[in-house]
Amino acid sequence: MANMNMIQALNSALDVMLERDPNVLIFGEDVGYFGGVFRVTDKLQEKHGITRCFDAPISEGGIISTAIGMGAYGLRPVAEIQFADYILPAYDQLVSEAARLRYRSGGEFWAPITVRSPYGGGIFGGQTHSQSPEAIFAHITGIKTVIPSNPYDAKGLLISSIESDDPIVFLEPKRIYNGPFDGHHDRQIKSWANEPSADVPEGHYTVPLGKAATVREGHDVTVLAYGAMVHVAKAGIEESGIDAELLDLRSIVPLDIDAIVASVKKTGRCVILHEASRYGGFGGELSALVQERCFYHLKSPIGRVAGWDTPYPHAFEWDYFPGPARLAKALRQAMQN
Amino acid sequence: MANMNMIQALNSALDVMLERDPNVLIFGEDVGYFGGVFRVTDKLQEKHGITRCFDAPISEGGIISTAIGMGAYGLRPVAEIQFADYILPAYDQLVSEAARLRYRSGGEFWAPITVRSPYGGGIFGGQTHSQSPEAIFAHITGIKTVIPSNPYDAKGLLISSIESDDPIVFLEPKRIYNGPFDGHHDRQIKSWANEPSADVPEGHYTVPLGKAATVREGHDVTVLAYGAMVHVAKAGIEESGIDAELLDLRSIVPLDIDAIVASVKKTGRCVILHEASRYGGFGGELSALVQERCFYHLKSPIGRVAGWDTPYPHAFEWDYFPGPARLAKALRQAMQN
Amino acid sequence: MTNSKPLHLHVPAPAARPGDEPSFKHLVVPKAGETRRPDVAAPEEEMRDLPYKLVRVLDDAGNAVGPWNPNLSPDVLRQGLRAMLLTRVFDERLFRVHRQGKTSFYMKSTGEEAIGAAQSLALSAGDMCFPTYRVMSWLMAREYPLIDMVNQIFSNERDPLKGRQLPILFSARDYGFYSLSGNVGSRFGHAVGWAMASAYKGDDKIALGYIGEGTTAEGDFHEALTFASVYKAPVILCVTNNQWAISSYSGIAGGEATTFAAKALAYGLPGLRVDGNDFLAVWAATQWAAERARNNLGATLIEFFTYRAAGHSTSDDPTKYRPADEAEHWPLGDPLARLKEHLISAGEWDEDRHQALTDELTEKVKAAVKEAEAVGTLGKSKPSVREMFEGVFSEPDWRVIEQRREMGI
Amino acid sequence: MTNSKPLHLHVPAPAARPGDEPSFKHLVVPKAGETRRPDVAAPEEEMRDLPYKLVRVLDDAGNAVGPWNPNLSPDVLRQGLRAMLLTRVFDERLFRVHRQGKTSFYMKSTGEEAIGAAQSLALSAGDMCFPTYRVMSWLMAREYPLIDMVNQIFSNERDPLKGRQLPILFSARDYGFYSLSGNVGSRFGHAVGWAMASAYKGDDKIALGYIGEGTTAEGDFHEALTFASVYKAPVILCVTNNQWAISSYSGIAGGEATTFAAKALAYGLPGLRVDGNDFLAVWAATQWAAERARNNLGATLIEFFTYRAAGHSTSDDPTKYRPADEAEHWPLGDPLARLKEHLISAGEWDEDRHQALTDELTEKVKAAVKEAEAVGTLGKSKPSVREMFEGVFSEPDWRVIEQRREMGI
Ligand SMILES: Cc1ncc(C[n+]2csc(CCOP(=O)(O)OP(=O)(O)O)c2C)c(N)n1
Ligand SMILES: Cc1ncc(C[n+]2csc(CCOP(=O)(O)OP(=O)(O)O)c2C)c(N)n1
Ligand SMILES: [Mg+2]
Ligand SMILES: [Mg+2]
Repeated sequence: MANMNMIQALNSALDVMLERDPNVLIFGEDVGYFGGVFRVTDKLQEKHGITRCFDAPISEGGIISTAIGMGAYGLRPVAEIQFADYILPAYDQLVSEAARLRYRSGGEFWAPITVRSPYGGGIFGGQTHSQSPEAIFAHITGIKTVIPSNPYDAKGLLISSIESDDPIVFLEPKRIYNGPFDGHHDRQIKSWANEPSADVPEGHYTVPLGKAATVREGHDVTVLAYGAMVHVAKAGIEESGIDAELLDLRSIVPLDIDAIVASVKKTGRCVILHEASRYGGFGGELSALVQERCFYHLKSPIGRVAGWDTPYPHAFEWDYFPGPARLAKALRQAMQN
Repeated sequence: MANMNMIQALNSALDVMLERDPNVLIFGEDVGYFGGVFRVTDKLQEKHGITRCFDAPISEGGIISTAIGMGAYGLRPVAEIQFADYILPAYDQLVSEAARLRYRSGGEFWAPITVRSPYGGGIFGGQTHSQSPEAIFAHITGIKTVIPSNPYDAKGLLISSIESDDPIVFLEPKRIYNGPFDGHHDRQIKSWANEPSADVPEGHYTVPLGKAATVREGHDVTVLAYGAMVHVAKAGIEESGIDAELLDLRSIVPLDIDAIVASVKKTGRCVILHEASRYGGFGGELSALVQERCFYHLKSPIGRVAGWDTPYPHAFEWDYFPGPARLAKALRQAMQN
Repeated sequence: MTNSKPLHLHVPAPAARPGDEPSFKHLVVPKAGETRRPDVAAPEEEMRDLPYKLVRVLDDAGNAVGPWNPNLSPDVLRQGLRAMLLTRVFDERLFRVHRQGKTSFYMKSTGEEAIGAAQSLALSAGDMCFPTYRVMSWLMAREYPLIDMVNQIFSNERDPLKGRQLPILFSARDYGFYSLSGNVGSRFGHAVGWAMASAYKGDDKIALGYIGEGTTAEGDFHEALTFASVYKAPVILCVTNNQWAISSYSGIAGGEATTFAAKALAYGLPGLRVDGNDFLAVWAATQWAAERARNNLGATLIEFFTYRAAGHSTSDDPTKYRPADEAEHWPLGDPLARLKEHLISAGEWDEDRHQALTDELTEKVKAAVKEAEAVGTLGKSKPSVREMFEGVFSEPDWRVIEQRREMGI
Repeated sequence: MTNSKPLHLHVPAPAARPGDEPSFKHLVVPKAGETRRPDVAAPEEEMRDLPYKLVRVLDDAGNAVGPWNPNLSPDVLRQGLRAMLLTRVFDERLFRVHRQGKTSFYMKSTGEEAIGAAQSLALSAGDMCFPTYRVMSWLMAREYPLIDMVNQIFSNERDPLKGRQLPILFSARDYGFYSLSGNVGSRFGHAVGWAMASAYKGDDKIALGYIGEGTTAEGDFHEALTFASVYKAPVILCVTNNQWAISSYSGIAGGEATTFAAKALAYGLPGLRVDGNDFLAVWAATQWAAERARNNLGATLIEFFTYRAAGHSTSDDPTKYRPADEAEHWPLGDPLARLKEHLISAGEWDEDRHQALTDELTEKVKAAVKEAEAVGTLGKSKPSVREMFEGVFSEPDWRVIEQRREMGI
């Protein structure tokens, strides 16, 4: 057991898997000698050799395409896309190829690839270093989308992802790499050091895909969140003074529908929180599912708190970011009705 | 006024715009001499000259990228993507560039481009000639998504799209190019000839973006649909015997939220119908919006009828396709509760 | 500098359209045997002339000449001939079967049969090709069961792809044939990744990727070549330049400006331009490139210069966009006729044996179609609808389980 | 053929890493004046040697020599020097300003200032460049107001881009400078489309696109060049090969196998390889390519061979991945020093005037920073939050109207 921040936990997951499985290899822009712009692959090339962890051309489509070919051969490549905003040039490869290979080939070929990518805002990265693209993957049949919210889960989910025989988009909320940021950008920065979830086993372990975590039990309203928003939700719930139950979804495909339904049936209220802009975001799907399955238990409208329907704006980061105050307001609204 | 099928109506819109505005030009794969694989650009090269309507390399990214540059110069290019399944290689250009150019440049540059593309199933096209990708555009701030359901609208909406200063994805439901297919694949094929909406003015007219059409008035439940599904909805409603109100959304961005809310408040029930697979589809957003705005008017859960959460399967086209029987069942369900 | 002259936009157009005389006058066709064959280990800078030449072995009289002559045994040549002929016969029959409404779609590879056939035979069983829809002769050469092909084309109960895929978009792992899809181009880079994986593992398998000349315009093409070059992947990347991409001629893909083999120069790779209608030239070029790959010398780009003699697919009528008799004017002839002539002139074949083979293969195809028809044609038979819900992931999740239940199956 | 030898995966690595001696021994640097200058209308096949040469005008003694000498007037040279110096001074200052926490991000173009400066001056006012973040000297040469730059960098109330964009991702339409974005590569094809539009209209404007050598691996690069070639677009496409892409050296982008100029050959376009640290060579190559474009002869690809002397951005420390003193060993020197030396040796400049100019520009930059600081630095001042909701579409729709209301603004 060691105390790890999220970067260290992810690095440890990769290290463990490189050690255990010769079919695991890592590539992506700047991941080799340099160890990645966020240091997630730090020292892995040095330790495991240049063919196990190496730099790729600036070509996201090429990276995913190459990874799929490797996966079809029998490897388990882990590809890094430097920022999730830059996954888009590889979208066709992910959707038309990775997601569909097993199905269309009648099971002859498949692509057990893991595509890691830092995503989300809160670092003054401007429009193209801040976006949250999970909705455009959640809609795609054949791809799983995993989003950890703390070091322990990050390592366990990443190992599960690498070991999975399905293609996985693994989105890392970059704002919480170094600490559990709760949306209060004007307060002292917290580190992971004192969080229980920063106690991470050094060896191999897994956190299963498709199982939500109940971060906080409560009676009055269910909050659904994932990634950095789990911490924002905690703060928002606290500030609202409302006894909310908080679920960390951990993966949005597969989704832990049973946990969601059980919680909303218990509380009778639901608020969904995500960073991505609202319209057409994954919150719509969650809202629809909850409504379909819990209609007769609902005491008030399901709320959605999300980024505004604008591109991610540099100077207005904190106006755009769905922080705790916005969640608290939605919780109060949910309780009023 | 002439009797036109949807292909002729679209062709007429392009013809009218080429005639009226020297800044309009058309390009795409096989659209030039050949007139397009679905004949939508038939004779336009011959009539208007090779630089007004020409073939492009097989490079969807290049097509959209080129169109954006032309748009920034001041032209109004209309690009055809041969099948909507093949828009994906251009997804980054549409999202990161076309959709964001005006915003990020503080209004200095913008991309008044129209991207036409046949979409949807029902023609035994298999996985990659059948998909409905509207949800991955609806989520993108800065792009409009327009989907006509009949010849009159097709022409009027396409002219509005070309004249718009915003980038537009214009999805053409290919199954109804030649007739108003209602999902009964085992019945005699209908042509547009006898439909009122096939009476199309030969000259210039517009149908505004963002205005839904009430296809059928009703009291008991609201059905939301677009594209080919409007006709399936008509059939499904008829077969259910339920007095449903049917809205043809015509564009999903901008969305006619007022019409939707007014109708659901009136009927107290809602069923959403689309061809795309359900999970993460645009139906989720519609369901969430309706629920948020009409919660206290809802008498039963909002239903969603959609493609299954599988890739589009060749042999199982009619098992996959959300036909009238599936809608009728959902309507009855909505009424039971 | 003043900007004064008005600019104008250039849009390439082919030499002939319907109603015009077919014209291939602009083509320079070098003599067979003329192009030199460098050592596989020669440095790239000594091979920069090759993309502008044409590797040809069979001369106009049907003789195999020059440094690229692979000196194949008559048995191997007959094997190739058989694969090509089988492809042609199969195409003819299945095209008609489509006309009869028994399936939704079909595509022929008429005029291009030498490519897949020679490469399939020239490479090893463990190697993998990443096909386009126009190299079915690869499968024919490796004796993939015809019945499986026809069942797939009918999407019937015995379809090996379980009804999920458009006709002819085969997958045949054991035959070194990677899963096809409707999207053109998007598997070209998989060939490179697969080859890199073999190198990474220290294995000895190499990969071969195909792409149409029209599709070289996709970003996928460039990305695949970039990775192949950077990591010296043991892969052979082939452009089948059949002059047409549905209705647009090769000039719309850049063929007006240079050869497709010249694209190799962008990546510091050797680029061969090869007569694709010459079974022996295809073989020799493949062998040369394979030797490079197997010796850790990296990737090779090959342009196969050929002609799509039939329509693009069952969905188009080629006489609408090119002269109806253009195919007959193609200066490099028919690959099947040329190989046949070569074998005959070598005394290893004759018209009678050819007729007998044609009859045999026609019967084989007929029998396969009949057998598949007995199972059922499109819409008359299909795999269990359960198959629609299987294979989305390695294990089904609650969504497909629920939805299957909703359908009552 | 038997598959016997084990394969192995090749991963390129640079000649030197931190702790190693910097090494540029592998570089062949031809003498200034050595490379021939073909007629702009020469057929492409006669220019296929150019991508492997290096266009250089300034020799080691600072003299302008050879056929590419553009024979510029001293006034123009001083204008160029000024733009380059201003860029350098601005970079130094704003980099420090970032260290002080006054903005979120900054990027320098140290060592590459000749490129944007010469091209900006060589082209016409109506032409448009499609920049990368490393050609700010284009704006400096056209005297874009420094205050607007700093306000943008601070995202303050007067930011011309209304707070929406990351620092230095400028847009300056009136200065022939297209909107930048964080994504690399995705505007390269816009240059081609813009140029095609000019040709379509019969106008006389041409476009210039920039891309980093690392970014040439993107599909966008290939697609842009394909369209430029097919439609003979009046565009100049430039690869700034500064040897590094964040931490990865040019070999990871294909530079181990060939030159970036050689990528032109794939498209049948002329490819020039040019000393990017030589103001005169940059100018001459640009002029040559512009003449081609203006005469409907089509596109040109130019590789500017240069060196990124500073870190990639404020987010990285280059000594972590390359020798700390590598820049000092760059064999093509510093572009600013070389132009200065040329002017001095021509008797058109001296150290005193240089010092005076440096002082003047330093003051100008200081003043602009001060003025912008008075408006406010990042987080201390910003445009009205309404601006967040504007400009998503040409007209706001109900969503942003409602959301603005929800925020109470
Ligand atoms: C990504 C994508 N874009 C467009 C199409 C439509 N399409 C199918 S085949 C084809 C032409 C391909 O031409 P070429 O690459 O020359 O191959 P050929 O058919 O000549 O063998 C086109 C445009 C497609 N299938 N996929
Ligand atoms: C599409 C995309 N992928 C990755 C990145 C991250 N990134 C920013 S700059 C850069 C390196 C670019 O190198 P190069 O093209 O050589 O340009 P240079 O910085 O050297 O001028 C990378 C990988 C990005 N901004 N956009
Ligand atoms: Mg072709
Ligand atoms: Mg660089």
